[in-house]
Amino acid sequence: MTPGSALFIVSAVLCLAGAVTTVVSRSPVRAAMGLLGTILGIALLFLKLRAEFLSAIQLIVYAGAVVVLFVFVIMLLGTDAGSEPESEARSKIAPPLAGGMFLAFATALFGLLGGAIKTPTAFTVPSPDHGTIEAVGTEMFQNTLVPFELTTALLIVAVVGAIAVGRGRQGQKPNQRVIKNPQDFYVGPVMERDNVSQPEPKESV
Amino acid sequence: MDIFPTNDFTLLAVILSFPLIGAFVNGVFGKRLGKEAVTLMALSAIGVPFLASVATFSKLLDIRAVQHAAGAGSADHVEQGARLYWHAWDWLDLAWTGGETTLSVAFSVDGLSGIMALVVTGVGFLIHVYSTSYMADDPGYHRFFSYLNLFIFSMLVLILGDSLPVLFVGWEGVGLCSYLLIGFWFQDDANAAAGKKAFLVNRIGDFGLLVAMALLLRYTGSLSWEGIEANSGNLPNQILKVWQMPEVLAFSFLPDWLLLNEPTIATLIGLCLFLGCAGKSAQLPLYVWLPDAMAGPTPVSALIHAATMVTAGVYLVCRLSFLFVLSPATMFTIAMTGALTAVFAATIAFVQNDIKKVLAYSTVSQLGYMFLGVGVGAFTAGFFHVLTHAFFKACLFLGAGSVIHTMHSRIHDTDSSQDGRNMGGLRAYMPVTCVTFFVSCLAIAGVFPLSGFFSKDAILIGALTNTVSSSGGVHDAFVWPEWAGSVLFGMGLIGAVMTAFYMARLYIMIFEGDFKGWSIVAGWKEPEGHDHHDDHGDGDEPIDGPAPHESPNAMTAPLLVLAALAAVSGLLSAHDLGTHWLDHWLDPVFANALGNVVTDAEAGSMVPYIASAATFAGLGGAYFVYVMRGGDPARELAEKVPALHELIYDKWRIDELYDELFVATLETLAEVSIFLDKWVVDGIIARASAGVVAGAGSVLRLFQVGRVQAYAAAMVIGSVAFAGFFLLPHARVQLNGDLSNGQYELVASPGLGYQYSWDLDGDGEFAEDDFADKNTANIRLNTGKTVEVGLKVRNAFGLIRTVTIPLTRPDPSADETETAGVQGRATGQLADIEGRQR
Amino acid sequence: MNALRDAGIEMIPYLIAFVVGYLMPWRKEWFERFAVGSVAALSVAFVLGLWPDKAVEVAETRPEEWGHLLNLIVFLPLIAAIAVVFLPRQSPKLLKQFTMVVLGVDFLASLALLGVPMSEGWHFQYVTEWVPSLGIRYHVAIDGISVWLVLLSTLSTPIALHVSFGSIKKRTKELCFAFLMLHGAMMGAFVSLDLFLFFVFWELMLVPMILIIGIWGGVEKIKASYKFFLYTMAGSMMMLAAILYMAWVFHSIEGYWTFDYLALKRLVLPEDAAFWCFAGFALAFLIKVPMFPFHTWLPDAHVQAPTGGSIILAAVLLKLGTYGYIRFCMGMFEGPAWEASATLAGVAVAGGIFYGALCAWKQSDIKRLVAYSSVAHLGFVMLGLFSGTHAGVSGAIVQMINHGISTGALFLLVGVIYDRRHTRQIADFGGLAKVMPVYTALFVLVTMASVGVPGTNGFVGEFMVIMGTMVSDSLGRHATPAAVGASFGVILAALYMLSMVQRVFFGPLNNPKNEKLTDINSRELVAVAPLVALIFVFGLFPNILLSRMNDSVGATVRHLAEGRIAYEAHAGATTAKLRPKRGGPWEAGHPSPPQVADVAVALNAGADK
Amino acid sequence: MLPGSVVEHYLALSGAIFTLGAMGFLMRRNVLIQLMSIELMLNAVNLLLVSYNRVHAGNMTGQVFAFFVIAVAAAEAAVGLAIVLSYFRIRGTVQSDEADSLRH
Repeated sequence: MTPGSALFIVSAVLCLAGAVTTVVSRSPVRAAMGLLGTILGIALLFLKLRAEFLSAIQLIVYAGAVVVLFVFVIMLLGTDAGSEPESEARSKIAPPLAGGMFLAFATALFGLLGGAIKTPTAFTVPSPDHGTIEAVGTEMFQNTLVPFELTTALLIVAVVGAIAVGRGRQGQKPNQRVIKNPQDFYVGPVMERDNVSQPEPKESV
Repeated sequence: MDIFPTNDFTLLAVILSFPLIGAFVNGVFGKRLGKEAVTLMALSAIGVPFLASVATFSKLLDIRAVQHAAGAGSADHVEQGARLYWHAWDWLDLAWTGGETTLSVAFSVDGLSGIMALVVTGVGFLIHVYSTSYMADDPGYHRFFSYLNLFIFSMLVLILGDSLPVLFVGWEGVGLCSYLLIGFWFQDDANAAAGKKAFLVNRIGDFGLLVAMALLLRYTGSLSWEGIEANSGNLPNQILKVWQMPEVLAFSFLPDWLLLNEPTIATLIGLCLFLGCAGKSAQLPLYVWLPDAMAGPTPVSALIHAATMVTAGVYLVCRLSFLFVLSPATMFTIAMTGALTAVFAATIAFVQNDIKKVLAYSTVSQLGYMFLGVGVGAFTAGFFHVLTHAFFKACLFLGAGSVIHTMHSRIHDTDSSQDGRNMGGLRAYMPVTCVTFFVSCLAIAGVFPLSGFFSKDAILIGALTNTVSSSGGVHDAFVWPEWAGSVLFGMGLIGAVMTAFYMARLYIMIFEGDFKGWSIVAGWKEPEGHDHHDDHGDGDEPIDGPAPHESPNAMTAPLLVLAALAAVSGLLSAHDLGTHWLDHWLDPVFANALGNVVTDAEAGSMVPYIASAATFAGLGGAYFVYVMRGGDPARELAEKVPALHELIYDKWRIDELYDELFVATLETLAEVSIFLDKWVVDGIIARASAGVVAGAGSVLRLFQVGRVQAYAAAMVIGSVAFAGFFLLPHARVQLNGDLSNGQYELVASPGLGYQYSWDLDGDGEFAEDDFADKNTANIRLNTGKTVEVGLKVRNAFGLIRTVTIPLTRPDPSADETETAGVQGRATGQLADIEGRQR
Repeated sequence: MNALRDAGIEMIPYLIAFVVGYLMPWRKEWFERFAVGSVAALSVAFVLGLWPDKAVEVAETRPEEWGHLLNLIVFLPLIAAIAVVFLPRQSPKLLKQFTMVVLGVDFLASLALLGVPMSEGWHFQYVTEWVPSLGIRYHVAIDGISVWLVLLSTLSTPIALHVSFGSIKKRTKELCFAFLMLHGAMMGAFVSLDLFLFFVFWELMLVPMILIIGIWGGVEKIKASYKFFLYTMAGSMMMLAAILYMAWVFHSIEGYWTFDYLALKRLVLPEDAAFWCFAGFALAFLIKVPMFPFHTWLPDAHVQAPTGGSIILAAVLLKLGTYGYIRFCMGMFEGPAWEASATLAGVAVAGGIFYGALCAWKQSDIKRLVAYSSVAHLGFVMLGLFSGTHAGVSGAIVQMINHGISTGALFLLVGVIYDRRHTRQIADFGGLAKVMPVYTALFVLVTMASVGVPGTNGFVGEFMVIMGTMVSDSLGRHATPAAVGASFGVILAALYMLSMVQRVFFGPLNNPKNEKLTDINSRELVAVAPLVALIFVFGLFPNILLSRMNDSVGATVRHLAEGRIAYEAHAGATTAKLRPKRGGPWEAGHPSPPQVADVAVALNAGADK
Repeated sequence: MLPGSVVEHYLALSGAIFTLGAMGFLMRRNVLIQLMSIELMLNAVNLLLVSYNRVHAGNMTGQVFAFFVIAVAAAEAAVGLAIVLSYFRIRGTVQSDEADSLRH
């Protein structure tokens, strides 16, 4: 049992546990912590796989930003936001059915593929700076510069989009009547159950 | 210097253009020009063409005189008659694989149309003069004269046209004008309906003419008179094979001529043309529009429905006489229809009280006589009756018009002002109208010296003696029945008696006895004591409405002229008095028509005396019934058999029959087609397809449940299926090579990272681990041997599928058909073998 | 020096565009005008850049004919339609005048077409490459048949627009845009000789018609415009398939791509392929005509369309179906056309003339009645085409033009009373003659033309069709019954028209609302006058029409007969054959195989390797 | 061979994580949890990318690609959460079942 394989086992367990808690837990906060666990586990694995830069990025971006964002939003909406609505007899069988089928497929697929692998492929000995920031940097700025620039554009668009969507309608001119009822934002065809104040649009002859 | 050369006779342009200009000016500027200008325009528009027609006629006379002088020597010389042409412009040209002909707007006048032009413009002019005062106080004065001028123009186009299409232009033009004139007082729905009815029935006739023109174009290649005459020679020999009459339907029991199972083209064309003539000249099947046409003003009835338009049919038959005689069947049909119409219309005229209706039915009956005449081949006699009828019938109508005019001033209701029962004793009040009416009555009855006698006798002689023989028509099975002569003559005689009777009745009803018109004025009180009859002059005037008075000169002058013409015109061709001018005049027109007509002269010698006897019998009878017995026998007969009287009074209820038979079927057809259109045609193509699309749409809508996860699940299932297809190996083998030498080649379908191992000798075990990349294998089989070829396929993921392909080589020693069958099945099987899974 | 001059000339279109943009009245500050001007200049530059400059003058245009006349006639309205969009919406008067001026210029240009005697061969032919790799060419030309249809539409569009300006007050800009685009598309369809180009114009024509029916129509306008669109679209899909198949067959034989009519005309397809291609084309055109089973869109479209729309729909759009049949069905599929003519003639007589007349008789709505009468009249036209004789075909073309004039005038007059009473039900009228004498006179006159009284134009067409049908040999023994049936249609025509006239005009005036109706005003009179005049001119002097279309109809009939013989000779084969080139005037403008040099990148070059 | 020394182990691990993520997305109705399970799936893919880059160590494309995946995931998370925020403002809940008004 070399320290490397021990590291692998620990991080694998960490990842799986995190994943399971994310999927199963009732409260979203605990799910977020599960996700954090998985991310840390993968960061560890990155280290084992000689991808320091990536594990750093993983920690900074994923652990630092994305999970924090999730927790922030959960707190904003209130931890009970996702509670099951009272009596909604939403067809109970659709999601579990889908999940079950997917599980069946996944096991069949991996079993099938696993069985087919006769000879495990070992790792090759990498060059010394494999995975370091210099190597990733040179690769990124030489061969894959265009995707890099496109990613920057993507990020800007995402930021602007997030702000626009997140801010909602407050951006109206000051004399705009303050919207007491959130339903008013929504001008599209309204479901019966949401039809609180919207008069039924007159059917044009 | 001949300013009007024969082949470019521009005088015709003058004759034609004046009425057209008159119609246009009156129609468009009439209201602004005022009554006097309209009258001047209208009269000149007809007067000038009349003078031009007279000039044309004189030129024709000169040419005939020259020909006569030139040919005086030889006895058998037949003058070929004069014909003056005027070619206006090329109208259109028809070309087809069979030939090419140019239809030009060309006019020509010869003996026949010369006389017709004279009649049309002459009588037309008189009627125009008459209507200036008859329609004096009508608001639509200018509109009336515009239509009347347009009518004269169309009539002139009809008779002066040099080809059938130009005649057709005039033909429908007069139909249009009669529609406008009958429906002149359009405020009253009945008049408009009468106009429409006239136009539609005429249109049915025009349908016949159109078909005849089409047939003529196809079988003679031309539509002008000369063209048709030139190559109408072999018409009787051609048969129209549209559909073979199946034997079982051949009604063999019917006489051949009735069945017309082999109609020659000549008969077909003749019958179609006659359908046109029947429509226009109100013969039996299509006469229903003429009595209703009395809804128009009386001068219209006089001009159109007595003198000119209705005779167009007879003119056409005379013009194409050479075509009609080619088919005795057609001639017989014309003669029989004419005779039947004469008798039938006369019966209805017996009981009518409205004097215009009586005259209308008498016109129909007289037209029947004309068609009887031309039907039996006596074309000159028929045309002569057209002439004389134009005069006395116009005079009768105008006389009736002046009577109605005065009655109208007494009571402003059109129906009662035309009802004969309100009249009587007008002889005292309207002497001129009475005399002219009397002369015309005698003329139409056929009293000796007057024109009616001569023209009707000529027809009766013709009916008795003429037979039309089919000159060499191979296929025309019809032979002129020998009983035809006596039957036609008999019907003609009965018609003559009836005509004399009802005309006398009409005269007596209007002019004899005492005036029954006092009481019709509302609020009139019978002046007590004295008898009106004898103190009409000096007694106190009846309380309301002016006493009947003689019509103004503008109305009586034409009456006198027409009455004189009616009396004198008989001399044109009075055989008994030895004058045969009209026959010689028209000989060239009917020259080659009379070839087919056989007349045995001496049988007709007694006819004039029999005819006069018939006439006097009719007149005496009427005098006896209505004057000596004051109309009692008629009333008793009416009470004795009221149903028959009612039936005849309702005009044998023919109109109702047509409504029931034709109009009703058309209406149901229209209803059905509208329903069909809305629900079946539209239903299938538009509504059904829309329904299908909507239905499919609503089915697919069920799948959109709206929840993200449901869609995600569907996506997962889809990807699973997709992945499955790609991951699992497939083994499909294509086998080609030809069966004869047993050399086959098996080709397995390629795939992603596929490797194959074959077991060619069918013993079941495969070369264990040599999964080579080669996917083809060759195998040799000798005859009749079968082998199970095995194949293992391994894909990239190492999954293996085994397939066995049964191969059999047919044994050629089996019989031929079997091999062919097998061959077919084998190659089919060869092409795509889906092996059985082991 | 002349380089500078050339550059100057080169700059002219941009300068004009800039000036027009600059002078646009609706912007006050100068820099806004400058901006609009530069945008206009740029757009012109863009369009010119797009324009294929290599004018491959394949056919030697005749010296006396100006090559670009047809381009002017086709593209002036289209460009004007785009220009109208830039004009200010607030001043309808400017829009109206601009549109009428453009249509007037277009009419004058089309009059110039008459300057040249339409002798054998194509006239005013203009050919340029459009999509060289696919062999699609911008090939426009005109001959005796299409010259009159072009003139008919350049005459009726301004009249229709003039009338609709009187009655339609809202959305004038869209109205002008729709009519100009419709006019341009129709012109294009009539003159294009490249099947692809024809298809483009054929589809382009639908869009403005949908707008016209959809925006200014009656109550159920949307449903009617859908129905109209779907019917024509379904048909043209079949046609597109047939076009593509034939182009592919031609390519497989000759090796190069072309969609040119003259080239595809030489194709002799095997029996079943020929039948199906013919069926595809025929379906598209028979729906448009409309022929019996596919006619139900016409009454709905007419009833819901505004007056102007109805006039154009009746006068020109229906003629595209019949023109298409002459040009493409009888032009390219002589064999199947010959064989199918007997059955189709039966459908034309029974389904068109009888059925149309019977349906028309009991209609309660005037426009629906006149729509069914169009079905009947076009039954005559199709019968003339199926007869396949010179007389029949020229009669059909004359009937097409006359139907356009008389039915256009009828719809115009119906529009007159619709604008006053806003109802089309016959029962609402009665005794109008007393109140509107001039209008009644005009209506009766046009009715006579529609019914086909000799002396008016209606008669000439029907007469020639009946004569042509009787002497036709493609109809064989069905010729006589078809001719008799057609002549019987003459009676039914009188029946339904006169009964309508009597119910509307004659009889007592009992409806109080009709008493105050004003007679026809000057605007409407100006619109209807040319049509009424033409009714008599073409009625008395049809040779004006016939003399010009003689050669092309003769050629069509001759080619029909030759094509049939070639088709029957080729009957047994399973692969297509290409007839040798005839040469002569009718083949001028035939596409030549592209030189290898300029098609290096061509699709087929690659495909062939 | 030791655990972690052969790429197939990483393959199995990332497969498991991916499956869990997918099941989470399909089964849970809370939108936030669904977003988190998407992140799980993305992480699993990243792991696989990096591990196979270790197998073919010639160039760094695997890791660079993983980097881009992270960037995209971050953007996606941001926008996703913004949408969840406004969705909550309208619906008052983050149940993904509520958002089915685009059904008909």
